[in-house]
Amino acid sequence: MAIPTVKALLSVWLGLLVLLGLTTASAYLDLGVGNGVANLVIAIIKVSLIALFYMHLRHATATVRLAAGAALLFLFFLAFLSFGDFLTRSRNSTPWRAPQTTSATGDTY
Amino acid sequence: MSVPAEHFATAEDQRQAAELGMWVFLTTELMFFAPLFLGYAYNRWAYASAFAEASRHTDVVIGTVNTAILLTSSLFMALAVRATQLGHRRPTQVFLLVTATLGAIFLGLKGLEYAHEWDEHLVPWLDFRFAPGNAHGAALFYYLYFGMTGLHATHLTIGIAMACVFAFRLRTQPAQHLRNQIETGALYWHFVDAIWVFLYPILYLVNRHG
Amino acid sequence: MSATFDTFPQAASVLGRQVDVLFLTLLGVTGIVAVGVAVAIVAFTIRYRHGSKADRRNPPSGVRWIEITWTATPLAVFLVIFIWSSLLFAQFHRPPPQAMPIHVVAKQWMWRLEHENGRREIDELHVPLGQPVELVMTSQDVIHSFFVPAFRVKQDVLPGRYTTLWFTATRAGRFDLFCAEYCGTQHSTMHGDIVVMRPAEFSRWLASGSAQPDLVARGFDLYRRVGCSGCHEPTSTVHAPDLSGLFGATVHLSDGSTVVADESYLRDSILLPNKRVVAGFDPVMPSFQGQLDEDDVIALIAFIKSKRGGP
Amino acid sequence: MNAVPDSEIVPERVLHESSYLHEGFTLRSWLLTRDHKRIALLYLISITGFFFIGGAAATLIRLELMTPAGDVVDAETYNKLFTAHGVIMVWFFLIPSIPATLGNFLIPLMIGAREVAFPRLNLASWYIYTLGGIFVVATLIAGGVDTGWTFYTPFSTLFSNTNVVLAVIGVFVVGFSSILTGLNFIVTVHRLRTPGMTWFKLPLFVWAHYATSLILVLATPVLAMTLSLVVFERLTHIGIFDPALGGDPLLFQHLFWFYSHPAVYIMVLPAMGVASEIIPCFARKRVFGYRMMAYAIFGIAIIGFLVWGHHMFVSGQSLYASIAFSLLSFLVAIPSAIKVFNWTATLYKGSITLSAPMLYILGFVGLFTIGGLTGLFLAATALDVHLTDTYFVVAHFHYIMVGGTVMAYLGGLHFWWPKIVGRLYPETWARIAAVTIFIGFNLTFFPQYLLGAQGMPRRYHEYPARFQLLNEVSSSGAVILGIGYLLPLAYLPWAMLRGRRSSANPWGATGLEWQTPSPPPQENFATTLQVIRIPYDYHPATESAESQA
Repeated sequence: MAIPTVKALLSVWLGLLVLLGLTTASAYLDLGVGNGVANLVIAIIKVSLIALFYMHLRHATATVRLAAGAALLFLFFLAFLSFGDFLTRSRNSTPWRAPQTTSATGDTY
Repeated sequence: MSVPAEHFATAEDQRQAAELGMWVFLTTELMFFAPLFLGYAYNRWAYASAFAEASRHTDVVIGTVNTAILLTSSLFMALAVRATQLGHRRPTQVFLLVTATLGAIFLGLKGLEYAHEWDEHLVPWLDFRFAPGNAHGAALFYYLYFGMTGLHATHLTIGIAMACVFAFRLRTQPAQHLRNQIETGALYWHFVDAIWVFLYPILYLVNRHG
Repeated sequence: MSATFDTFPQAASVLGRQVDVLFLTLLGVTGIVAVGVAVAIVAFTIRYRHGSKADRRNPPSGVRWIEITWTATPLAVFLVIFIWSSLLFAQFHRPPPQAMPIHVVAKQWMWRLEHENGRREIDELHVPLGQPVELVMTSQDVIHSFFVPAFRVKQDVLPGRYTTLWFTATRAGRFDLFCAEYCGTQHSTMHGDIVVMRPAEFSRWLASGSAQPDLVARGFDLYRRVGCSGCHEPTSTVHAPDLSGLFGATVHLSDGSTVVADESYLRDSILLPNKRVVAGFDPVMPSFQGQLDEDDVIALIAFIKSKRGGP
Repeated sequence: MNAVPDSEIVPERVLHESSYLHEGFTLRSWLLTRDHKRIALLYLISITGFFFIGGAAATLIRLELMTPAGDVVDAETYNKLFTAHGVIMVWFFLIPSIPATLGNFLIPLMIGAREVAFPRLNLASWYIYTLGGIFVVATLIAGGVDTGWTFYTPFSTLFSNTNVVLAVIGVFVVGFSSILTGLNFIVTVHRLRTPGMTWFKLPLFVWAHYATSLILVLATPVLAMTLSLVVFERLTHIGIFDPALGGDPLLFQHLFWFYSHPAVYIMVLPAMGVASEIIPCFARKRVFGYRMMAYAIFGIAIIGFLVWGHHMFVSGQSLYASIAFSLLSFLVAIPSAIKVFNWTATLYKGSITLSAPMLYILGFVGLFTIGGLTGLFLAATALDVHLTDTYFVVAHFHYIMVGGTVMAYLGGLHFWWPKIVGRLYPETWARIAAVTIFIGFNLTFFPQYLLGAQGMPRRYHEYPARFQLLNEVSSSGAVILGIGYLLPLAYLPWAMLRGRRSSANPWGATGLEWQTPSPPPQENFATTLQVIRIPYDYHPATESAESQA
């Protein structure tokens, strides 16, 4: 397997530190929802750098890459479906049902 | 190359088995953290303002320095793997020890941080005090904070011990004998680092500008 | 053993009858499949028993069109059942607006039920025949589940939150009420009766009994006594949201999202006020957790519901 | 998938003496073994022990339910009994049952390997299992636990006064044994297949175990952490599942079922693997639709991760989530249906012998079919509202896990018993046992469907009198079922000592495991095998003709 050069390893490290600086700095700007998104995106880039270069995923076999990706996929399933519950819980009505006859005091549901 | 265990045809087969085995193990490790991440996401959604305020009480300086330290330790771990692959025994040993030392410094700073949080009554189950309106949410934040960082610190401790054992064994064994172990051990180390890369923004940077 | 033995007792609610139609349909479909598989296995086992003279030339080891058929057919049938079931299930979640509200507080190991006029019951619930009834339920301790087999309804009752359930009874009589979610030592004794009465009879029953202030009156009393009125009255100097016409309205929150002010929202606002703060207001309201029990919260909500807005 | 080994026929006696059973007779040689075959036997002994502890609890439960009043044991004891039954049967019997015994023994043999990838981890996994078992036994000795095997919060965290922490630690620990087993199988199947053993020449047993292993490594850690949080919450009285603090008990349920629904497939996929070996062998015919069968296994494993919410239709989960989970639950039924149809089609134009393993497996197919079809009722939201948390659910999952998994497990044990111990089991007794278990099982659990449809809730210590007749039928059936289970416990060990010697391949089966002597030598195969034939290369027409000639 390919042995990485010291230069490559050092550049990745520098990149990681720059990204760390970026994520910290961005936190002090008010970007609204953008703060969370920026944090997450930068974290994903950092982890990708670590995985690809330090963990040699760049040169790994397909099986190993699959193993690395599997957990992310199932983590996504877990988060996606449980938030599917959390985020829709307060909505009781279904759009495809014909509206009930509303009472005089107004439809509260 | 070391002699493969008898049920492997070649040493390369064994190396690949070890690599795949470690990746599968890391998969389980990530799933192990999953309930904490999901619990965090759920409560951050439910208690947005409390999480923002609680996060401002964390020590962002130590947190940031610690992140840099861990990223640097990963660099040295990667250098150690490279040295092993080249068969350089002494450099491997040195890089491993630097890695372990950086890990230990991280733990030391983390301990200092915990002490501050103790002083500020931020430990949820021991005399927790917080601005009344957000106390519930903040308690949950710190509950998850201690859970996640504590679990991470446990993993890091194991990693440090592992790096030290490798360095110790290198006194008597050539680097190539330990190559599989160091390579897979390094995967573990980088994984622990990667977990922190996610913990850092979600614990320290929720709402710094507010 | 009791005198009657019914394999599948008749449903006694409007939706329950629709559930039974679906149940029996699915029973028919799955029965055909089960019998089909069983007959095929027995027939093949006899015909192709070792040593029999059956024709075994060209044994198939996979036939594309057969495999596609027995994949696609169940898929189609399942989709029909799924859509049918989901439409029915959606009705379980949509009580008619004129439904009569009843409040339920579950605790280890009893059911406490309270009618809108303040009449309370324990382990027994009287409801009128043919009129939709909506239960707003919460638990004081662990998770329970309100289960009336005859109505084909069941809904878990959670601590810290309201869940709702509705039905329209179609037969007068007494029906079992079970707790269906394991809730501790005496779980199996946490049962009660649902008594379905003719409407006139029910009205008489409801009006009788020891006179108690109704929920709204109790809520109003609490509203003044625990100090809500100090801030929420329009004349107050404290900047707090007006409660008139709040119930059922869409509320804009400080984090930019919106929420419909239903029972759960009001409950959270009383007990965990900083969880969802209304836009334009400071998070200054203290939590009333510990000061109010579930009955008090129910009464307060009933009062807020009664404060309709408008001219 | 037949191989051409250098030495197909070796004098039986010679090999017997060099089998894995003869590599040392001391306790130490067993407790420190790294041989996957010996570890399989260690597991076999342990899980059999737990099966009978769990069975004893079930016996007492059925005894209590003979009468409507709670007269045999008190309510708290009853609750502890069904909790012990659930915890032990799920985590200490069903999950490890087929994978840790038959899987451990056979996977290396079936792919022509000498060992699993990590033999030491394999042994460690048995020790971890044992450690978890000690915690659970300690829980029982300390007085038991009464939360139900589901450990629902906030009952488990704040209200139960029993040994929740001890029990949860036991389950937490045993989870790691599952994880290590799964990890080992994944790497073994990837890296240790013998030359020529391509993915589509693998026996379906191996496919099933590979898919099972994926579930083990992906789902088990989630349970481990979730249960840790329960313990932490119980000890510190703060946490994310506690509604008093604004936490959410449904968060616990999501996390719990994210593991525990796929766990059902951990139990049943290996059973499907066993069926897919035995049916072709005793029908002397290639399995129908081999590729479809392999894909179906994977379909079940992956879609099985997306359906957990069907346990929560009445829990307060949102309407939208429930409907999505309902659809996904219907979809996961499709690959299961395909498997049942394919097994049935495998019989067509076969040459069928009803030996004991085949009887068990035909029983498996029947019971699994009923269990699967009744699952559709529970996937349908509107029906689930009435049926969930009643005996209908109890009957449904017992048809899958006991009617399915245990039948297949026993079928597999009989089928491979000659390979494992080198001797044949007594055929007549085995057939009697298979029929007894089938009858006893149906008598026990079919009435429970009716009870559930009538609305009898589960986990009830006492119940209204109108449910008594069906409960009596169920309890009587349990007696027959219990006798049925005791029979193999008697004759299989007997066969180990006194049974007729078995040849290397008593069934004329095609798998690689039959290409080595019975019992196999420690290194499994004398030479490296080269696989050239297709899997399940049976020929019903010629074989049936031969027998007539």
